[in-house]
Amino acid sequence: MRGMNWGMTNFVAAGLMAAGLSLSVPAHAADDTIKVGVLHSLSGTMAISETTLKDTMLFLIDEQNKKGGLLGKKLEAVVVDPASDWPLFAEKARQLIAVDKVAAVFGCWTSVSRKSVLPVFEELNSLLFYPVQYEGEESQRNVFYTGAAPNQQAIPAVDYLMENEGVERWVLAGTDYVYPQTTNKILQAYLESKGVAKEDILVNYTPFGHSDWQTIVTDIKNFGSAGKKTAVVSTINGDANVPFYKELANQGIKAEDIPVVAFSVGEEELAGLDTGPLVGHLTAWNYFQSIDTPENAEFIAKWKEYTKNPNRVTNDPMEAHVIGFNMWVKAVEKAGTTDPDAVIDAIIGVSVPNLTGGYSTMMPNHHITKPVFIGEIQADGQMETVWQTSGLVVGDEWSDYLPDSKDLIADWRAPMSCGNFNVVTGKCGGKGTN
Amino acid sequence: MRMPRVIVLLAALLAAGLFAASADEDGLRRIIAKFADAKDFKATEAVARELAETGDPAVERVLLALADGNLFVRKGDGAVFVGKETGASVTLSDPLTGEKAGEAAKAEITKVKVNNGLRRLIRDLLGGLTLGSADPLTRGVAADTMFRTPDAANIEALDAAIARETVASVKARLEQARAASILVSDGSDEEKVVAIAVVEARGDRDALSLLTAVAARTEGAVREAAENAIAQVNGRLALWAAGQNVWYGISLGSVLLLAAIGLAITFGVMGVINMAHGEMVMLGAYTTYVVQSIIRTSFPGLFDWSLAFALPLAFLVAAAVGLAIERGIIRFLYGRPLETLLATWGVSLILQQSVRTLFGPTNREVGNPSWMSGGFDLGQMALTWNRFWIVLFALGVFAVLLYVMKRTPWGLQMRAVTANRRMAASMGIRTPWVDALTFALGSGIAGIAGVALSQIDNVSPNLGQGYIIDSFMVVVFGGVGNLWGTLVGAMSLGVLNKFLEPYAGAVLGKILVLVLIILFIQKRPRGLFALKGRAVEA
Amino acid sequence: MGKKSGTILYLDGVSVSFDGFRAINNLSLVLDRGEMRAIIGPNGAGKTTMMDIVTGKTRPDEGEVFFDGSVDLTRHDEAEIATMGIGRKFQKPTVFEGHSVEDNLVLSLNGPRSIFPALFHRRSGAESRRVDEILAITRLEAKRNDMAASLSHGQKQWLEIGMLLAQDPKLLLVDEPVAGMTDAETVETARLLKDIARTHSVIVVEHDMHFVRELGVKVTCLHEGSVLSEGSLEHVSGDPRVIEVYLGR
Amino acid sequence: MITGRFFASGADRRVLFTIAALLGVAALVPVLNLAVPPANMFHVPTYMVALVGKYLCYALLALALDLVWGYCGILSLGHGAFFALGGYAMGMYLMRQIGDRGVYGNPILPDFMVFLNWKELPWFWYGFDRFWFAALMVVLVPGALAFAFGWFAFRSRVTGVYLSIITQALTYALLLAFFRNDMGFGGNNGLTDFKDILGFSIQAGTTRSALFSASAVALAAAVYVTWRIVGSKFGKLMIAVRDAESRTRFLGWRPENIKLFAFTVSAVMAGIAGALYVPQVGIINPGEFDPSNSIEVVVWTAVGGRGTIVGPIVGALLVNTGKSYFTGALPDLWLFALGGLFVCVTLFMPKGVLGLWDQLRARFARNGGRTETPPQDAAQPVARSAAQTAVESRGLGAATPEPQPAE
Repeated sequence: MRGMNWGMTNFVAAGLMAAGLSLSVPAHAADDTIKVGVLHSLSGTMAISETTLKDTMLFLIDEQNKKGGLLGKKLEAVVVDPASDWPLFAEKARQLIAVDKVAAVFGCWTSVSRKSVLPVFEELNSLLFYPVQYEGEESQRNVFYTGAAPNQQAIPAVDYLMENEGVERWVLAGTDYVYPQTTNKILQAYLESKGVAKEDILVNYTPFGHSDWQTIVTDIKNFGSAGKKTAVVSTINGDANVPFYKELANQGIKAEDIPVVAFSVGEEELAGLDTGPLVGHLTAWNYFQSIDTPENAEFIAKWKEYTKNPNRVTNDPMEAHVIGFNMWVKAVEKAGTTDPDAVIDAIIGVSVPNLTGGYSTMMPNHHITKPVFIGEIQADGQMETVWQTSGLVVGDEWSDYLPDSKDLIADWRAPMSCGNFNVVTGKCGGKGTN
Repeated sequence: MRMPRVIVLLAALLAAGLFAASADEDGLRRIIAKFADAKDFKATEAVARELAETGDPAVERVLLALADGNLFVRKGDGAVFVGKETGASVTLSDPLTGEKAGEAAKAEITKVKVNNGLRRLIRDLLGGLTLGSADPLTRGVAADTMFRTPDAANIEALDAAIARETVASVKARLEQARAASILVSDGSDEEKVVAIAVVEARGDRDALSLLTAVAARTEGAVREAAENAIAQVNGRLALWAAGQNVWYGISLGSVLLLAAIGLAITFGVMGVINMAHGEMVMLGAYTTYVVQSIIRTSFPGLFDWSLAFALPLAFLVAAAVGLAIERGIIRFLYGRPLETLLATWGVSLILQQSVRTLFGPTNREVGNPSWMSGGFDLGQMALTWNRFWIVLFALGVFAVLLYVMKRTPWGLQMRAVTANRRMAASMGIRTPWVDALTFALGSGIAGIAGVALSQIDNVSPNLGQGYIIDSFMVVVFGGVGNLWGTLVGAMSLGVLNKFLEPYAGAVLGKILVLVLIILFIQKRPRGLFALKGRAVEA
Repeated sequence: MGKKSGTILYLDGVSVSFDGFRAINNLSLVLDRGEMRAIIGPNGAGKTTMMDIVTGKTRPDEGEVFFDGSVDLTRHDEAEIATMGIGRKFQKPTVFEGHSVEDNLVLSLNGPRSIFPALFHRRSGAESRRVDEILAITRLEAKRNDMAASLSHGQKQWLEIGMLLAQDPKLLLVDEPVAGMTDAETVETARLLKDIARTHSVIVVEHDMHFVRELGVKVTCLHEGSVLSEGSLEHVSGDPRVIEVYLGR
Repeated sequence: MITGRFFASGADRRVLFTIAALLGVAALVPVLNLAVPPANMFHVPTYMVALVGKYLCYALLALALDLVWGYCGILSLGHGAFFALGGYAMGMYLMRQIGDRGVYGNPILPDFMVFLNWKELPWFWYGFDRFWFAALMVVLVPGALAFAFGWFAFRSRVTGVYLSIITQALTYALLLAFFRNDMGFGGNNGLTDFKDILGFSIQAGTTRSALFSASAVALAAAVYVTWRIVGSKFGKLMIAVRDAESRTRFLGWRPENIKLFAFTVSAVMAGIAGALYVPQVGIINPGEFDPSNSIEVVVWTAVGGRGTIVGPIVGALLVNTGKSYFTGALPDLWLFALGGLFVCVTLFMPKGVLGLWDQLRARFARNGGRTETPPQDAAQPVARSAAQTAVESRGLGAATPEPQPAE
């Protein structure tokens, strides 16, 4: 009888203990390496985009170790799979920082995954390098945003269409989540400030993975036949793009008639698409694989060699990781330690070469400077740059076109050290507009 | 830029017919050489215009090459060539004569950049040239281009073309283009009112956009006529739009039908909840990908036939996997539908991850054969070929399946086993094999659905998940165990969805459909076409 | 109304069809209070459908169904009809296999049928006595704590009859109570049913002619959804039509 | 009463033991986490507290599902919806608690509303600034939805697979709805960036420990409530409905009411689990409505052993521990492992880990010459493993399982 009870105790306890043991094993690893966390989904819906970034990180760490590592120590990647499950991102982030004691984490793709890990990085005071273009409206002490803010992607693209294509009528089509919603809000305000009438803007949202685009493409076609030059600004997310472009092509909408400029379609996405009918449609990024610079050529060659796949493409978030990783390395070397506080102080102002022939600098708002490129999709799935900003654009975390954020700035340098400083009231904490 | 360029070009065309060689080749070469110095699109555009203004038909080669991004400048000497990329090098040819001019490495030359604005300009510039083409189709297209970009200067050329035209339909389009040109000219009001009637008769979106522009800029009788015409056109377009919506609904319904029809067999006939059904669809899509990859590398000429090869293979692959699942797992779980559900869900995870491991997590490229690309107009309705074929294909699959079930010995056995297993067994039917083959059939059908869906959707490991819930809804809504129910269910859900979409938006429309299904199931717990019976429930 | 008084069950002109198939066709049947009736008929004659109609599972397309002379059964559902006092035993013995024999009976006992009393139920002495009584009647005392799933086929049949008794109905509908029983069990069951019939009205559907003979009650033969013949067993079995469709061949 | 039943049967003893263990953990873990220095081997790191606290919420959800599935035969593939609704109710409270500490400093509107230019708080956000109201909603919203849904579904006698599928449709519809930014629940990002709960910082170690203890106590309470429900006459009725619904109906019971009650109670439990989960993971978003999440819950329950009280808890802890481990150690294999688990459990362990455990114990006891029988939980559904069935069918020619077309 008593044995029975003990059996159960052991059983329940074993379950709990197994968790503890299995998860704390890596903590006892040797101390002569610097650990770098890689937090990208390798399964689930986001694996499609994030797996490449995991490979990029492994590649970069490998390269750095070939150069002799960092601070005399080798770098060691700790890869976990948050499986496209947002609360699991938080759990894994906690594990990387608290158990594996990583010096910095490179990861996340979707806004929600970033939002999910933010409190963890804040609480445990670690570093996150976030490589994807996002909606802005955020600046956090422990996060470095190496992807584009809306002003580094969306606004230049709209400018290009207005100036070079004479577009007067706009369809803002997006997947219904925060990035498109915010970007479209910003664009709407921006377009209206440029004198575009309200009735010349059509906003449309679709669910994730939307595959039946017949109605919407027809709507776009009808909207576009009002006698004014029309363009589509697409913030349609990943998977839904393929059927969208197929429907566009089949309904005979050519880039010459209604060009589509997309912010979420890169080389990686186009690799899964018959690009023939897409030629001439536009994308706006801060990097294209086709950009002809020696740095880029070298990077692509090494990358193809590392992945042992001559067809492997590169894309913008990969470049963001390259920049972010190099910045972190430089900042650690500058600070002489991997201590997060020291790195946070040291990294501001750090400038590293990007792959497009210039330098990117970490600004006090934890966003970086980037050039903006508008590319036309080519038949081989590459982009051909048709326009680029003359200089570098500083990432603007608080959009100037949203009423509640136009007065805010972020500056993480010593005296201010604030992510939402209101220049009107002169206070940190965003107060003032309401 | 309101030059009567069409006339010039037409004249040039005639001239080209009289004199074999161009009069001023050197002049053209001088202009072409300017492409080398064009630093931005504006400069390139100016050169293109200058070329077109010469009216020399020989410029067509250069302009087409420019539009297609095939115009190159040699870095060494600034010479301009038409190039064709072959691997790492580019085969160069003379921009005017087309004579071979050797090869160059990609590093040695730069492409003359082109953007949409330029392509559009070149299309317009060349539009005039083709008005005199021998091919009536090309003439029609030219007329439509001129309709969309009306120019008073075109009227004379159009008059001449109308006088020459022998094909009635092309003639009508030319007349519409002429009317459009009149509307932007400074002709008399009477003339314009007549022109408005011509444009109104055309009745499409282009006509509407033209009329809207006219109404905005004119006054008095013309404006009144234009406004009336707009109302007329709008009324007709609204009718067409309703028809278009029905078509979209049917098209969506046929996709649902394809996804659900295999399930109608495994779930409806056998009572097996196959949560891995979506993955069978996915396997079919990946089979298409593999077939196309092989064809692309080994037999590029057969690409248009790729789907014909993929169909039987997809059926076999999915059926084989289905057979393995039935023999390996499901047969132990008969009579325990809820546990089958769990086990097959597990199978679906394994299949997804296997595909992810084998093919990578990213989308795979599956191309449309030429006969599935593009579209055609039916009145004011735009139908796309891929949707059109998929509708036919879905109905075809349905018909074949119906035939198999109702008319073949195998179908008879299947139905016998469903109706009374023991009796069937004692009649000598090998019921376990009928079960296994029925399941394989359902899976195989899902596989060929995958071939069709690969034409409109992503081919990724997540493909199947997107369809599984919808398929279950269709089968349950239509009534389990009834193929006709599945057909009606799929079509009505498709049409319903498409009619809700314009009002509620895509997301809310889908939610409403789901809620309606939930409510419908309350009303008819066994679906639309449920069989009534006295069978005592357990 | 007069015709109905004194009857426990009154069916008049009842028809029902499924997908065009007329399972019950203008069926009329009257059962007096305290009467036991045996119903025979070939497969598909409509016996089970008739029970479905009486217990509220199936709504008739037309016709009258009255219980106890005044209650229109077509207006009530299964649970209401059961609480009014009609108990039903299924053709295939249906007991709660996951429960002990005793619990099966406890759940069947007459009493409040709503949620909260069940949630806070404590078994009373009277209930325990009644359970003991029924266990004795159905000869399942020894199996009291066994899982119903472990009972033999015959025992399940008896348990189900016991559950009917626990319900204390006025009318029992018993569908093929001796299917799958040994001869000895059949005799016992007949005795049990005759016992029950002393205080209850009973309808028994059965194929086993020996058993029907054993019961020794009025017999109704159904065919194609209507009454073919009615009377004593001798009368019915002598009816040439019955011989042709059912007994003969 | 409890002492009287203490030695009644193995299953009951197991339940009481679980309650005691949970209460013990609730008391002990905060001490080991906060009072014991990190260097000490008995120290429980905060990381573990957060992780296990999350598992306990999952366990509560699994227990809720077991109440309807294991005991009442309703396989809900939408229990994640109730969990998420409870979570959202709590999330809305936590959102309102941020007050003017949001990035825009707006004292009323949550950040996501500010940057999407919402001008005023939607009506359904009123009241969530008070804890009691939020707590009430945690219970009321899932409960009311379950009641309304069950009222229609059970009354219309939607059963078995059909019910499972419409529960799936329910959670799918909610998923799509909550994804919509226009709904006012933060769209895809959901609710996040929480600061305080009841005035305590949500990131503080003490708050974490308190939440952990609250989860353990809530689970213990749920185990007790479930145990009492299952042990009552009503519990027997649930099992009766599960095994032979029409028999119950012909005895005069109303299976729809029995199911409705169980379903509603279960939804409330799931809602509470969600409410405890949200402050511990720091985010609630529509992903929780994903039908595959709900199916995963079913797997936890099946793995542990459905129709038992302790089973789903064990299952939830085991599977999630495995998930945490595999997604770290062998990311590529995780889905294979999970998928394989589904298949193996349904084929070879229809009674779950707990059933297997009992079997092994019984065998061990026999070998050791003892006669102790394993505790038979009367509530276990009559299910047989494929292996057993195969043996039977070969040996005795008994009925092999066969397909039954869904009617």
